[in-house]
Amino acid sequence: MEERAGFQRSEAELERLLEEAKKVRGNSLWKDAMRRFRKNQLSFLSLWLVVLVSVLCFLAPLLPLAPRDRVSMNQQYLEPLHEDLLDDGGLFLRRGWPGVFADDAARDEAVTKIVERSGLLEGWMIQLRYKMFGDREIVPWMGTDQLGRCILSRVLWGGRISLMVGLVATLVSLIIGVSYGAFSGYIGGWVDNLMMRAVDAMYSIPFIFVVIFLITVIKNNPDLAIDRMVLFFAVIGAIYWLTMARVVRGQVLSIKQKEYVEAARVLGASTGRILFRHLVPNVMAVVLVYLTLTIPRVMLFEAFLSFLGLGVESPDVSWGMLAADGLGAINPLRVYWWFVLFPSLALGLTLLSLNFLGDGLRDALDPRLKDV
Amino acid sequence: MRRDRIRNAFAFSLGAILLIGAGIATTGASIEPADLTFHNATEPESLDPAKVTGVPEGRVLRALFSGLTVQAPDSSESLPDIAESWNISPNGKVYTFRIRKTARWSDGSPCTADDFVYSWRRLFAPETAAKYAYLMWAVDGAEDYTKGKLKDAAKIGVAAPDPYTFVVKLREPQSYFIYLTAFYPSYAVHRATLEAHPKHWHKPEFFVGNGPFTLQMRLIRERMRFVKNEYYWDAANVKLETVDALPIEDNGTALNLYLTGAIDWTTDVPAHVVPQLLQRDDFKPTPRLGIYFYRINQNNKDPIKKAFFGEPRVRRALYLALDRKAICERVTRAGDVPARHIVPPGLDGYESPKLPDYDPVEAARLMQAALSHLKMSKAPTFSILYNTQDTHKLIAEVVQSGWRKHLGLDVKLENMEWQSYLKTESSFEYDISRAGWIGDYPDPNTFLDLWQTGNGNNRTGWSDPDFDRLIVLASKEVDVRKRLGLLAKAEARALAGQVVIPIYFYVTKNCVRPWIKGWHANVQDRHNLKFLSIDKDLRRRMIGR
Amino acid sequence: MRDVLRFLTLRFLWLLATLWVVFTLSFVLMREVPGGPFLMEQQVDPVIQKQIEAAYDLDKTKWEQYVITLGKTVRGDLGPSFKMRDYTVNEILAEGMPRSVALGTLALLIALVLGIVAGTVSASRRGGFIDRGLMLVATIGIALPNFVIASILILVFVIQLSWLPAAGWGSLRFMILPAFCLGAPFAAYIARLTRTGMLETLTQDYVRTAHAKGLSPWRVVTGHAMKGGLLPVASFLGPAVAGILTGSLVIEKIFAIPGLGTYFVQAALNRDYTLAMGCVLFYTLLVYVMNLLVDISYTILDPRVRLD
Amino acid sequence: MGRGGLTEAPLLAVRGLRVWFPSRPRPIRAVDGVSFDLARGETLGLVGESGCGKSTTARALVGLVPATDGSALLDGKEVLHLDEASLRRVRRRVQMVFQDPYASLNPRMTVGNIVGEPLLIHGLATGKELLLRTVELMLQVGLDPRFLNRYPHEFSGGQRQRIGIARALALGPEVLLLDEPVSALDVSIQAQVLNLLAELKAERNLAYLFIAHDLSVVRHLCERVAVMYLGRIVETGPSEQVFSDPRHPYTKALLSAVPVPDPAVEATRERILLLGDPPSPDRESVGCAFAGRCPIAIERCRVEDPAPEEHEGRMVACWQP
Repeated sequence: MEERAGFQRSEAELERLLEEAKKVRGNSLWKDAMRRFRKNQLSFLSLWLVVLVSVLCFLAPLLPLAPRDRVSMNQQYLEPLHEDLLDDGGLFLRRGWPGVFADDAARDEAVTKIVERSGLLEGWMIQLRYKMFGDREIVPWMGTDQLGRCILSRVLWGGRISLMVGLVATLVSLIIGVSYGAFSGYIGGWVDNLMMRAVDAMYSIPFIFVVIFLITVIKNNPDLAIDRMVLFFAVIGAIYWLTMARVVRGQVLSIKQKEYVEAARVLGASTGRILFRHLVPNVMAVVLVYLTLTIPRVMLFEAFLSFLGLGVESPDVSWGMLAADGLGAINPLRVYWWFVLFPSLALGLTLLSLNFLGDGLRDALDPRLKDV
Repeated sequence: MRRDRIRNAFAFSLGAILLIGAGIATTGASIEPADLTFHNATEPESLDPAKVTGVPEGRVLRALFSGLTVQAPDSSESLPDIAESWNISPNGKVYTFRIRKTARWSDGSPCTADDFVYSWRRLFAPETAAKYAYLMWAVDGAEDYTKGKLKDAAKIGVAAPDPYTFVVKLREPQSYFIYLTAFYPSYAVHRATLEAHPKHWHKPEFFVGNGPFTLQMRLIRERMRFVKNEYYWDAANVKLETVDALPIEDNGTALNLYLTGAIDWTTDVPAHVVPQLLQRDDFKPTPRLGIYFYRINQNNKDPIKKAFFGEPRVRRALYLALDRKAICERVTRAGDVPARHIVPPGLDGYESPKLPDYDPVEAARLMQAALSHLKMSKAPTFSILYNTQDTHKLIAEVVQSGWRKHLGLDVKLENMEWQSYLKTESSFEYDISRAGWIGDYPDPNTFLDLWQTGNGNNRTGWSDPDFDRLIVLASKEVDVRKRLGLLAKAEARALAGQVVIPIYFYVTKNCVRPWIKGWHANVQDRHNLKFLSIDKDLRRRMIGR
Repeated sequence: MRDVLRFLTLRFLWLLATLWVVFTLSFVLMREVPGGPFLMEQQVDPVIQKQIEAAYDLDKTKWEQYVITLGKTVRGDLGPSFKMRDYTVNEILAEGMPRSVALGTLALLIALVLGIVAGTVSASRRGGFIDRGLMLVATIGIALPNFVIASILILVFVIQLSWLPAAGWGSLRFMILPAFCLGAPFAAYIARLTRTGMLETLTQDYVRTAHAKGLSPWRVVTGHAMKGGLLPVASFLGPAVAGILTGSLVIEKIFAIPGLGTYFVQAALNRDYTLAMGCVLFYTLLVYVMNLLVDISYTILDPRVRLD
Repeated sequence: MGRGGLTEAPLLAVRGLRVWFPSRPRPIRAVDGVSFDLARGETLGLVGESGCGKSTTARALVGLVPATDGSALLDGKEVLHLDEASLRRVRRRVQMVFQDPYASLNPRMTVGNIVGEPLLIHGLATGKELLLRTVELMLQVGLDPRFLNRYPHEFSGGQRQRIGIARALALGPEVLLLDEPVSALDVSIQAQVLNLLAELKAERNLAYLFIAHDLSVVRHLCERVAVMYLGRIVETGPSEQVFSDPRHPYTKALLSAVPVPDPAVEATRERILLLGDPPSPDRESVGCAFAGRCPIAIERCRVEDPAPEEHEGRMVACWQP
């Protein structure tokens, strides 16, 4: 700008002001929201519960748990706190991880094999665990299943998968859904109409075809070398983005008429910039709330796939798979309640917390916001 | 105001729709319970005996149709049914059946030898596309006719010189052929009805059969009701008036129904409850003509795995390190028999050679030897393929754990839904795959001929010319004892080559009410409703009905 | 009136386009999935296999099959089922539909009554124990897999108390448990929606005026707040009705119910192409009609919304 | 009297601008043949009832709504119907300030980001330079630059409008379209913002198109004024003349509705009450649009549309000015 006239200041002066400006922090809407959120005890508690569960599950390889897939034929169907279990060391630690071996060298070798089979981080955690706890492991005080495996260990390891499926699949759905919905809503007109009809059409395609199709097609293509879990995330994400796209589009439709979006257009901002700098941040509140509600749905969907037998594969476990496997254990003759109770409790509590968390976030982010 | 009226009208109509729906919901009146209600696993694929292959279909078809012969309820003996007697020519190639003069269809018309000629020709006709036609290909000309090489149906070896004589000519003797005349592919269908209603003849309003019962009601996936066929030649001895078959897919649901008294006979039970059920009088598992085993793919597309699984010592090591006893006692728990051979026990006059027992130490030694022979430092990682089912999964987990522990193998599990599983297995894209085989007829051949080179059911890539030769020799042998000897030799070859890993022989898992009389366990788990009756006194004493 | 007609015609054309797209996508997807309807564990002689496939046009090229199936579908003939070979898909859907409708209606009724009552009570006792308790139960309804809920209910009401039959189909008694299991998640959702909607309207001026006029709280809630408070429920009902009417595989399997829900999954698993296609098209139609009804009902419930 | 006038080559010349929105059965003619000139450094007031097409005119000029017909020449170059790239170049010269300071600022961006965004978009500054320029801009509109990292909701309405102005100034435009920039503000704040606008104009020789329905504000700030009715300009002229001696009956009616500060005058002055509703914007275009409500309408008004004609230094579209 050529004309500075009366406003003209020296560079030094401007820099000084800039330094001062750095000291003043604004209160973003997020900050305000966090303050309101903290006041909501139930939601705040839920948040901590979710964090606690996530951390526990994440640390499962580091905890002195029995191997999740170790079959012990002499400890089948033992109920929680069963005396056969307590004989081994009360409620606490017993020896014998990861199995019974002739000598320490054999044990070391077995541990090395387990580490080799595991992922990088997981393997490292298991090694660390071996260093810290040696061959000690927690007594399966949640009982054992039909193959004598420790349910406590399976529930914690299962949480890793369930939470990861929930989180990653939701993120996938988030990325696709938000981009698609925001674009469709912002462009409007026949493009929007067409894109939304496409979503309608995709809603009607049975997900089960998509799941089988993707699982088999990608699996039969060794070049892709995609892990079944990754595939799983992609599949579920690819299904759940539809609703996300709709929610985001609705929001975008309502805010794209706002003057700040017009202002950005007048400034010459590109479509991409308007989408991701102006529209998307302003729908994030709704998206975040929807997210906390989608994670539970995704986790339930994983449970449903497990019910169909299309879920995760041994030695991996998930809460949905544990609950589905335990289903037969509820029968009129003998109720192996612990098969179902603990995984369901873990799943239910986590989902419950996520729901309350979502409610709290909604109230905090925008008190006027309606249900999504 | 007008809007308000519309709104009210709208709310009203919504309410009305809901109420009408609820009305429909409540009108479905429950029907009188049948004399006997049983659990039949799934909706039959069809009521056309030429089209189906399944076990649930068999239970239904045995009620609606009658064969030339019928299997005795408590043995593998063939009893006369539509045929009152039969004789076999000395060379074993010509069967002559005397059709009963009293045999009738459920519409009252006589059932004659012509009906069988018509039905068998239909079975073999290419346009029928009968999956089980091949079972009867021993009939002269049948195979050529099905495959289109023979165009003239009259040249098939079936004939009706008079209405009460049905003659079958075989191209070579087949010792178990008489059993097939009690099996549903050989049943006769009612020509007039088929021709009058080609698409609807299996509906209750048109259905005509020659069995002890006829179809009164069929609601898809809900219920099939049979009522006694008054025209049945042996109607006097059919004791049940009505029978219901419920297609219940879930064993747990069926068990709940059985335990709450809604059904009288459940044909399978969930593994979890077997120990509790074993303490009851109404659950008596008995050996069954079937084997549970693992296939090993010797035609693997991966050259390393092909070499690995192609090595007999590897296959033997896998067999030896698999604790069959633990699986039977700890997983299936119903008294299934650990399998050390392929042909299930219980076939008259046949004794299978046996493989050595579970021996993890020897297994490890063999694996080491095999690996050094193959110059592999480490066994390849491979996976066990199984179709989605609790028991398959548990067994695979046990096997996985055992092989890992004793042989240090890195084994993955791969679970697929049924169709993908079949596709993967038949296109040799698996490493190890779980499988089961139920005998079609009570003869060792039904468990052995599938391992012949090129047989579509082989699916392992295993091939042994000696074995093939022995099977062919046996099929041509008329002398029963010699034939069984040849088959035993063949089985020994298959076992020596470790064609598969046998795991256990099935048992039947029926729960049957004590007041149902005439129900006998048998190796084929086939139970003809015609032999069943109700001890009403006992029932009254037990449940007051 | 012209507007309404134009609107309906346009929607109808969109419906046809959607159906066609769905048909094509499903067709391609189905044929690409490995396996086939007539693959069996016990391998059939290849000659017979070919004959069976020929009987169902499966020997033709995929393109030919597409044209044939599309032509038949347009004429309203969905073809014979590949797995229940005595029936056509039309017959199977026609027989399953009344059952699914009956069960679905009951489930919907349960969901609406439970949901609206719980939501209303909860909203009018905001923050109290009743509110929290009801919302907790509602959330649990959303948070547990339905097969877990179903098996618990069976254990209690069938095995322990012997009040209800374990499974099967027949009179109303058979429907209570499955309808409850089917409706429970929807009830929970409706309760939450009702609560939010009611809270929204309860704070609005006209409701306060009603209070001030001295109307009893009950009259205020039912007479005034309810109308506005139920709008979100109405929009949720569209997809919910479609979902509830088509049932659920899990519920149908556990309670041995011969409804439509099983076909949606089972037909796909069995590679019963025709039945699966019938399900897909039926579902598309249902979702579409439901959404249309919701749009129309919106204009009736809320004068500000216009058909567009 | 403004420096502008029709004799000099205008900075912005709008001719026959039409913005029609598709609708059934007839399109909505939001702007229907608007022509005016804007000279460098001049302020033109655009007044009229709400819904008469003032804002749409401005929005069409910056490409927020597509113009159906007409032309707008900036320094002789067309600014309507342009492709994205050319539009970007125009945007550096023509900027807009919006009516609602609460809605025109992105609530998720800091003030610094909002003000600096145009520079970033047009690649005029990055990094430190961007921040310095932002600080400078804030100073220029009288905002404390230390609040760079604050969010819009932490500011008052007047301050927010200053942010909006700073953003519009960032690109150094020659024309500012002010869409009722003070109507959402308290009266006490309005004056401050108007003063700021006046100062900026003087310093930068800006041309303003000042849209308002509040005539007193226009009288204050504008050299010339254009009165719009139903998508057309009915009278244009130097603001003193128009205000003291309106010629078009609609202008008269509009002015008579403005309260006069002097109670004596207020009590005695003549008021013209408009009868009836304005015709719907999708009317058939026959006759003068104002005819239906015009107290002096004659038969000709209903059949023939009056074209603007010069009357004593202004343009008036009336058969009997």
